[in-house]
Amino acid sequence: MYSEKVMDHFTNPRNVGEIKNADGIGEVGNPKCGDIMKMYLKIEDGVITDVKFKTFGCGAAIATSSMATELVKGKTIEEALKVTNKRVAEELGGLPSAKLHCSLLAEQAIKAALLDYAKKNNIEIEELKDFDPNEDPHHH
Amino acid sequence: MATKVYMDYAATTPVKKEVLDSMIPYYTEKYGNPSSVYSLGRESRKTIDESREKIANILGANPKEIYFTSGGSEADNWAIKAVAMANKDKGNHIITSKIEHHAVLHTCEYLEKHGFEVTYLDVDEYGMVDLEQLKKSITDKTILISIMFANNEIGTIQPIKEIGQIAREKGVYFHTDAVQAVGNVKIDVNELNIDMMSMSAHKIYGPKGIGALYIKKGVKIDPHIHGGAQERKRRAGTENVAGIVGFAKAMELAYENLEEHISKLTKLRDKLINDVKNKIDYVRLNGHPEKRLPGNASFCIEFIEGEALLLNLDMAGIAASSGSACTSGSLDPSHVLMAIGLPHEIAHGSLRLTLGDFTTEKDVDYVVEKLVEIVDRLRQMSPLYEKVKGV
Amino acid sequence: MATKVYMDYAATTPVKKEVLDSMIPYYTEKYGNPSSVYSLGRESRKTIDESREKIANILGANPKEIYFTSGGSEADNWAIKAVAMANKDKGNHIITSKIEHHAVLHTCEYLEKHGFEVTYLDVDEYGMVDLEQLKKSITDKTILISIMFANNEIGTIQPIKEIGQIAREKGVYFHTDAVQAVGNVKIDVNELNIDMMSMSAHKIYGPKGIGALYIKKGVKIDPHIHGGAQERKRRAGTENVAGIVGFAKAMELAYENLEEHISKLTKLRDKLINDVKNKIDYVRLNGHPEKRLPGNASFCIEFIEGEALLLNLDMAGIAASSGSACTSGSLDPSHVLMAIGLPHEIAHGSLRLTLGDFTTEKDVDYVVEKLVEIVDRLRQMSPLYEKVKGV
Ligand SMILES: Cc1ncc(COP(=O)(O)O)c(C=O)c1O
Ligand SMILES: Cc1ncc(COP(=O)(O)O)c(C=O)c1O
Ligand code: FES
Ligand code: FES
Repeated sequence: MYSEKVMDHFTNPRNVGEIKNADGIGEVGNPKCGDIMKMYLKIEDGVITDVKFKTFGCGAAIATSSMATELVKGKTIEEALKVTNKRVAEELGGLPSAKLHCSLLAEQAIKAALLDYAKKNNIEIEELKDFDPNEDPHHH
Repeated sequence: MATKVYMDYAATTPVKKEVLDSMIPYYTEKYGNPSSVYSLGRESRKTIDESREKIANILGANPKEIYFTSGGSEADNWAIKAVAMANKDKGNHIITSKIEHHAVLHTCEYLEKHGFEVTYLDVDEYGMVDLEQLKKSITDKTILISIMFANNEIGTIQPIKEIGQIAREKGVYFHTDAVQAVGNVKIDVNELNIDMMSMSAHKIYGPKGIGALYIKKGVKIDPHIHGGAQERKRRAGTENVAGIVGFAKAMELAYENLEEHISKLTKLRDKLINDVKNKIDYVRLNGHPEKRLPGNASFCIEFIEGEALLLNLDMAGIAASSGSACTSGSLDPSHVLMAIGLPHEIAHGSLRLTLGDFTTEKDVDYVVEKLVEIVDRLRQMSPLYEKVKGV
Repeated sequence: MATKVYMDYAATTPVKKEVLDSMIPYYTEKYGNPSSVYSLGRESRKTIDESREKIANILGANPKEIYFTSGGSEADNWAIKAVAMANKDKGNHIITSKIEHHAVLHTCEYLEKHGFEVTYLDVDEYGMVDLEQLKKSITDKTILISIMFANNEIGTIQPIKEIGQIAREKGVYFHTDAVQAVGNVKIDVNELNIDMMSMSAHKIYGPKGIGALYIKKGVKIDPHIHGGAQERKRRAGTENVAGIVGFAKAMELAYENLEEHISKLTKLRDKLINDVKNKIDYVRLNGHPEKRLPGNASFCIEFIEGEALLLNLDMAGIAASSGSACTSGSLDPSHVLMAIGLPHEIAHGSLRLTLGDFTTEKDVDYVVEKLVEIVDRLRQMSPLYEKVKGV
């Protein structure tokens, strides 16, 4: 069902946990649909220096969270915003079609964390102008 | 990883050696078509008759009331659709419950699209139907009540005799999906007031692809498959002779040692339930505490998600299920767990462990050990658990 | 008497050793439910996918177009009833032929009781449908044409490609019952313009109780069995994994050696036909002289009655049939023989000898020898023969 890469990230998820005094925290998802993802970011000079996550979700949700954290770590905010769910799924060697929506959660969590960072620091991030972290990604 | 401990007997069972041995000759030397007049054919016919008789005897039925099908789903579809079609001049109302197998539910939904009305009875927190609600739901137009004998997810056993009694008093047919009950409960169709009953061999150490529908003499029902004269002209198609033989053998084995089977499974199951409850917090048992299938242990393990749990168990060589196997592909939480009133996020963390004749105490210990580890790890990464624990 | 010579391969076949060997593991160690997510289940799913692919490749179909059923009768019922139900807004007219298997005919009769109109096409003396009559029968209301690929009694092979062409031109679905053709004829569903096709494993050295319906992508058809998500939600029920594996293996074996199989059977069959014709008078061959199944030899032997003939053959250890196996219990002369214009008394003396992969020349010689004796004996006591011979 899942690719080897997905199973690898599911079995040994990278960057699990939380960051005390994180610069940005994003929580997305909806317990009603079964999944919640929480993303913690440490940001210095516009660069994501550390990232951690926690996920209540299926195998795909865990694997995509793990992969997403790897993809944004060490990247600038602009670069991190380009990490789409499609990109995450591709990096994992694909997901079963019924599980594609799970990867959206990771993208949303990163955006939510960045939005939180922007709010705390009074910056405007153009790409996140219309972003609503409370929207349920399953209902897109 | 290769399966080390199989704990999904409710999904399917391995075929017992005696069962397979009984089947083989009907593939090789005794291959005659039962409808043929020569000796090779007559032998097959005789074997089918004997198998039918064995099964009928076990259930207190007449052999003429047992009709072989390709399994439980076909039996459910046949019973419901064909009683509906044959009795539509009498009425168009069917009563069932919210926790039926999809083979019943989706068939009812199909009939709703074709002019029938269906009442889906609620169940209480243990998965029990309410007999008063059932009585009140019966109208002049009610032609059929279909309530499952025992639930495949949570194991709850319904008050079948009482339901049958109510149906009989009101002159309404009563069908029960006994796919999970057969082989785990003593069943006498007459004592229990059953008019129709679905069965499937692969849940009782028989082969997949064979089952039966018991149809009480006199029940007005359309044929299911038109064609040859097989199954008293009600279910055409060259008979799956080997499958029928295997089904009968499996029934025989199941009912020869029923008491022993029940007491062994109950003991192992109770140990499993107790160990899980003692070693893992925020766990609840689904289904009725006593009126449940001997091999069924269904849990909700809070703050973790079912699929992630199953995958981890699989990696530890444990075959288990979350909800019913047929819906594992689906993202929706189980309709059964929703019906017993669990909120979505809790229903998502369901785990069904079902024990069978090859389960050992060591298996139970291994599963509990691994489950504790896995639940701990998954909860460490669960943002929900974090909140509860106030970490 | 024990069967010495089996000459009823059209009724059913023994399961070949390679086929049975391929099935056994799916009863014992590989018993997982294909809908389960753990490795044991995924393995079963993979096996089903591979089997589906094998069968699809042989037929030039897409694997997604192959749906497993419990056999040929179910496939026929599904195709006809479910296309009728799904397309009744478009029309209520179905065209079939007078020589179809009962699984088609009785299904059509059932639909006639529920508001559908059915045209039963005539056939000529060889059992061939008339393409002109077919064309003329198509109306605005026609939704389905169901014509069998090859006849089970007389072996006649229809002009399938041409029928499919006519159906396609008129925008009507074309279903063919290919239960007898599969394994005996090269079939490419696209080349032959087939929209739906019924198959059964037990006619090609596979197990009883498994078959398939090919449904071309885009065909509007209702699901057949409601329930779990098996067979792309169109045919619910835990899959008969061992049966599916055996079916695929049987298909593989059949199509690996198709040419050889055909030439061997044709040679033996022609020898049988010639010997019978040379040694017995008042015998006619039923069916088309060339366009017939390689293993089919169907005769009418005048002045004797079918059942008496079969019983005598059985006592000589010969398994043969009179008309189709499914109707052996019936007293009416075969509808197929009536349709090709034989009078009652002649249709009554029909004998179907069907040859298969285990038939030898010695078998043919033995059957001819015994047949000559038995026919002679029965005719000695026939008042009809007496008159003709003027004895
Ligand atoms: C032409 C034809 N159609 C359908 C069937 C029915 O197939 P099954 O016995 O697998 O239901 C048969 C044989 O019995 C047949 O010969
Ligand atoms: C309660 C119940 N009904 C019906 C079925 C369907 O039976 P089968 O898989 O034989 O079609 C099952 C199992 O899958 C079941 O557990
Ligand atoms: S995250 Fe919702 S099902 Fe995977
Ligand atoms: S005399 Fe027996 S069938 Fe007519």
